[in-house]
Amino acid sequence: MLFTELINSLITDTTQSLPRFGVELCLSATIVLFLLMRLTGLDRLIPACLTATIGALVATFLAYKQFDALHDLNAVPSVKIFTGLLVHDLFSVYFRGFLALFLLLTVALTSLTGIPDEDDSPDFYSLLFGATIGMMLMASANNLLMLFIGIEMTSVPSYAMVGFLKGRKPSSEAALKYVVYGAGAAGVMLYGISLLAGVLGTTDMSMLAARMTEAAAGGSGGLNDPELRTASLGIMLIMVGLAFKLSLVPFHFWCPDAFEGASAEVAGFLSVASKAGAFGLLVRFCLSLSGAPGTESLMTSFGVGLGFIACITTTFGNLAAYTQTNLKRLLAYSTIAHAGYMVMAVAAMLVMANGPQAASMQVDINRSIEGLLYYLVVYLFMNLGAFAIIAIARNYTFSEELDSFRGLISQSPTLCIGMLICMFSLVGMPPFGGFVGKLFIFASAFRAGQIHWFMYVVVAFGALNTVFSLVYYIRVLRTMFMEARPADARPVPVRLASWESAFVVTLAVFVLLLGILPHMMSQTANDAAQSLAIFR
Amino acid sequence: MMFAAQSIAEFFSFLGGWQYVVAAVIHAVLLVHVFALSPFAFIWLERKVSGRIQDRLGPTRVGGLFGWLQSLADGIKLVQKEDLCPQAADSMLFRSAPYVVCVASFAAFMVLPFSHGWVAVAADCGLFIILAILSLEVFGIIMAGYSSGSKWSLFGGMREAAQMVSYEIPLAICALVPIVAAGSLNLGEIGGMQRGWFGYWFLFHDPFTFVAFFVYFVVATASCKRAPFDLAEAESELVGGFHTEYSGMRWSYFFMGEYASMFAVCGIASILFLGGWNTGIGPIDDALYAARNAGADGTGSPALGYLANVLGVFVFVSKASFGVFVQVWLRWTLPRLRIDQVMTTCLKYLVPISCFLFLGAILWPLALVTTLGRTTWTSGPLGELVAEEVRENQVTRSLSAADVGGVAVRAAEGVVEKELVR
Amino acid sequence: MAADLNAYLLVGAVLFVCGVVCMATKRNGIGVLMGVELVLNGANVNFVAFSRYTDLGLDGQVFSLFVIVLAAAEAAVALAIALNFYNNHLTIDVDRANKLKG
Amino acid sequence: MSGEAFLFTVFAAMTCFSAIAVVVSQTVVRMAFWLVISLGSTAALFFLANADFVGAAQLLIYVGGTLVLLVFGVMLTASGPYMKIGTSTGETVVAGLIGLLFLFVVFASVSGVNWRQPVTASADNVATGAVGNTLRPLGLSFLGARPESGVLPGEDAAGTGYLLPFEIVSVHLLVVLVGASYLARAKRRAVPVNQVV
Repeated sequence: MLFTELINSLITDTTQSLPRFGVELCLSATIVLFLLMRLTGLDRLIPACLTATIGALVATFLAYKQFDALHDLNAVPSVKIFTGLLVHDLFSVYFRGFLALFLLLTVALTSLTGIPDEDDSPDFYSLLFGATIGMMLMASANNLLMLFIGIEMTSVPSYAMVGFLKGRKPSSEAALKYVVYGAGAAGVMLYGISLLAGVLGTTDMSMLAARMTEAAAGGSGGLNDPELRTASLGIMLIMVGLAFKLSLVPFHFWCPDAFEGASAEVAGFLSVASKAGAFGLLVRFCLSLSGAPGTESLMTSFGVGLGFIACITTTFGNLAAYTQTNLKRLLAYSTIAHAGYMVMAVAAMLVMANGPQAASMQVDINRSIEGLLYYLVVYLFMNLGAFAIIAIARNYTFSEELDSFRGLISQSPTLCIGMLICMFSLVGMPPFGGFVGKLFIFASAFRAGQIHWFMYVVVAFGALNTVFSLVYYIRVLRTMFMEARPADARPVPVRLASWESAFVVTLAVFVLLLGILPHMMSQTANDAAQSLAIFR
Repeated sequence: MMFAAQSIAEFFSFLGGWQYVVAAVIHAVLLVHVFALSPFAFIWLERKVSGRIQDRLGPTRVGGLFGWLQSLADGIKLVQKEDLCPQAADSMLFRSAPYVVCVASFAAFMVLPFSHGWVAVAADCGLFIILAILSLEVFGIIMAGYSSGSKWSLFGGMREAAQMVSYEIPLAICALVPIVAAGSLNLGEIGGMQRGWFGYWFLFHDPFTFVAFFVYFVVATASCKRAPFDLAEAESELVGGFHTEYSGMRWSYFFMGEYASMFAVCGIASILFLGGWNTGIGPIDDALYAARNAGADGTGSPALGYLANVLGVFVFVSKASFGVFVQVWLRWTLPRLRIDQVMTTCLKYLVPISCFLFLGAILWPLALVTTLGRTTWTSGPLGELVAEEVRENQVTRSLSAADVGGVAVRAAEGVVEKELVR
Repeated sequence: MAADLNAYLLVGAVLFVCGVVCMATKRNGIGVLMGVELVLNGANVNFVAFSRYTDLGLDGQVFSLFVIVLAAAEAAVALAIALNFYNNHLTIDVDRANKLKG
Repeated sequence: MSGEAFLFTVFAAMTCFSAIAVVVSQTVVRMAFWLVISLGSTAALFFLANADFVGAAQLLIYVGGTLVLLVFGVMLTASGPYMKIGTSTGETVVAGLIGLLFLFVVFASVSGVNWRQPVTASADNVATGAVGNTLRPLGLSFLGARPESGVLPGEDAAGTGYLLPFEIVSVHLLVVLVGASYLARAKRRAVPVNQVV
């Protein structure tokens, strides 16, 4: 190929890719804007939270436009951009929109509670935006390099955000633990990537399945085959890294510490967004490996293993949450449990996609991804709601212990009702969004039970855990509603007509809506899941 | 395989498999001599120059009127001294630190060409490697400072590390300014491009390289921890800095390392900006070039080509030595800066200036293309090279884009390094 | 081939294992970070070796370059956090980080 | 034994030996010293594997940058001279045994693999034909162009260009710089004197 041709094709590719990368570009531009504004002294006139809000709004709008464009019937549903490094399909746009919306909500929350004070807010928002770009890359990665870069771009700013309250001992301790474990997990994961890429001779994720087949050819197809054995070693090490990001047992230990040490806003961001990005990546990674002839039994056992880990994680998270007295810590364990529920969907997907009738079960595979995507959206609203209420109350009581919430109903009923809705949704009570999400996931896991019996066990564990979890969520609600407010407790006067209440009410309304009218979101989630099938 | 000593190895090709070993031994012997002797010469130079600047005579006794043998006498004295290791020191690190410094400075000569093809390793990213190796020196100094178990040493080591690491950034960026013009990181190629009248030297290639040379020289002085940037060993405040506790030969290793890296950075400067081994007089250079080529391809006498290269070495060493002389001159003329002033100079002035120069150097060919229709304002070897590329590939300077890759990686690293100082 | 792929991979595996052991046993926060550097380096050795001996080609070298840059960024943040921890606790012993429990 | 194999053995032994020394050392500065040796000889291995640019980058960024940063960290957090935070012997032995086991597993599976010979010429002699000269192809791939690709079956003719990661990493470095400098600098507001340590 002539050099000029090469350059021309490069220019074409880049100009076609850039508009599809608009959301990330917008976020990057906002980061640069923070720096420039500080350089020119403009940040004294325009507060950073305003810039951040505008940046996040524009990003959300751009994501919405992409969404619209892809829903157009004539549009190409799924293209690779940047010479195959990323995939632009409804799935990645779904995550982009999700993350941009979440970013907007987090910025709104932080400007309400004022946790990064005026001086530090440009730094804080730079970190927040940078981490969000990383998550978006994770959800649209089509190359092992982008997978690693996405993980790093998400984690490294997160470490700094956890330690953002740098004068406080718990915060610095949490950050140290998080960074030490996180860096270790990233290193282990990278070693796994090197093994996998070396055995399969490619870093392109859409070629992994084909290369797996080639590697399996001529062997027994199991772990006796050295190629497959090395590849599965690599996959397992990569899974360790992802499991760390998802805080699955036994890689969960950082999560409660990091959440307790970080401010509630940061904890809320980490619990939802970084999990969402990691789930996007997990789905893409698992799908890129499944369906390769000759490796079905291997991948099915990976799916079953994932299901097993999901059971352990959910049970552990729920049991450990019982004894917690710190609300953030309690919610951290609840986050662990919820990650377990969501992994059940991925396990079901993996089992079904590698089953004997994978082709005829395409609808069910899509349903399982749909369940995951739906649950993520619900989880956004309910978990952010819970963390937001903690953050708002903390600004009055200076404490995040459960005791400081005693009898809160007498002083700020809005917060309490909001907490009630979020908690019931977290349990999975019928009229709320959490119920629908769990239903989707359990249904698809049940369907996967036809392929492998273990998935029935997974469903049973999921159902049992839902009952378990009721107890500690109810305990929080009982403290807030039933007990009397101690006389010496600091008052929490949050009126109904205040920005704080408006924020909480908005989130609660969405949780309710998602429970009552599931088809609004589930159709979109299903479309996103369908678009995944194209590059397989 | 990169450990191929091109010219000497080929010369000994009749030895069969052992040619590389012989070549390596010859290189090692040559290099050791150069390194052992050049500090002696430079130390003598330093004493004489400082004497003249302070209106003294400098050494006059040992070895005749000019004190030729003063350095040798000093060397014998140092060898005789007792090799001390303080009780509070971490002895393993304390003892090995001077070697780290020495090895780092001397290993840089592995890729520094002294004349056309006279280089131990003709690496394609030679400049990058040489900068990388020079950056290792700082580690020995930190080790020396920390392991001495003395607060003066620790202070000196810390200052030194902060200074060297931050001055590496403008050093690398300035070194990249002529690289943008040359489109190659291969030091041998870069030297060859500047053949002909001295107007073809990269110093005069465009205004940005002209300024970059002076910035480079200042930064190089600082990164060799020479006055006025010698905070690490500021005698008035830190006794002797990181080498307070050292004596005898180990102490002198630090100085051999320092003089070697002074010579190395000046050598880089002369290759990048001052035409390397080219004399700067058109007809002579062309004649030498022809002689070298004829010697190499067998059409002419190999001895003549060899002589041409010897002359090249002479020119190169003179240019580099002049650079060293200027550094000595500066040391005895300018007052020492304060540590915060040193850092401010680097981060607030030199880094932005060098970034600006770099940007300008990238835009310069573009500006020339739009106004003059060609990418260099002179012809000469570089101009011909570019024109040839354009004819063959229909590409305008696109190949130098490859080097922009290296630039940006380096720049990215620079960003990280800046944190050290904050 | 003079030094074949398996020899490189063995070096990579040794670096990796040393790094993991270092991370597991060191109680000094910065010591743990050094273990991480070893692990990353083990992966890098693998990438470069694969880039020479297998179809991975140039991709392996590109990968290792990015790893080097990302590791530098990670180390910068990790050290800033370690310094912050030290300023608050006056120690860098990871086992003293025991305020957060439950 | 050829020269290359000899050099490989020397540097590989140095790398492994100093990596083990990192684990065994008790003081942090010695660990850092051994780490420098280990990473430096790894750079030499990179040169031997015809990856000159990666080797030089390793020296410059890793050894000359990251490790210096680590040593700075060691110095700034040392509460006394040659601070030792020892590990218990039992812990080290157990970890070492598990490590050995893992090493065995990795190596047993890796050494059994029948590595496919590359279909294309490996990275050494793409584009320019010179050995160890991956500078141009690397630079071009960072721009997004891959002149040497498209030879393997099923591979995109355009090849995977790395323009996007190259640019996005700079955003990442910017963010990280902001974060690290925030954490490392003193709070801008006045702090009561007795709380300053």
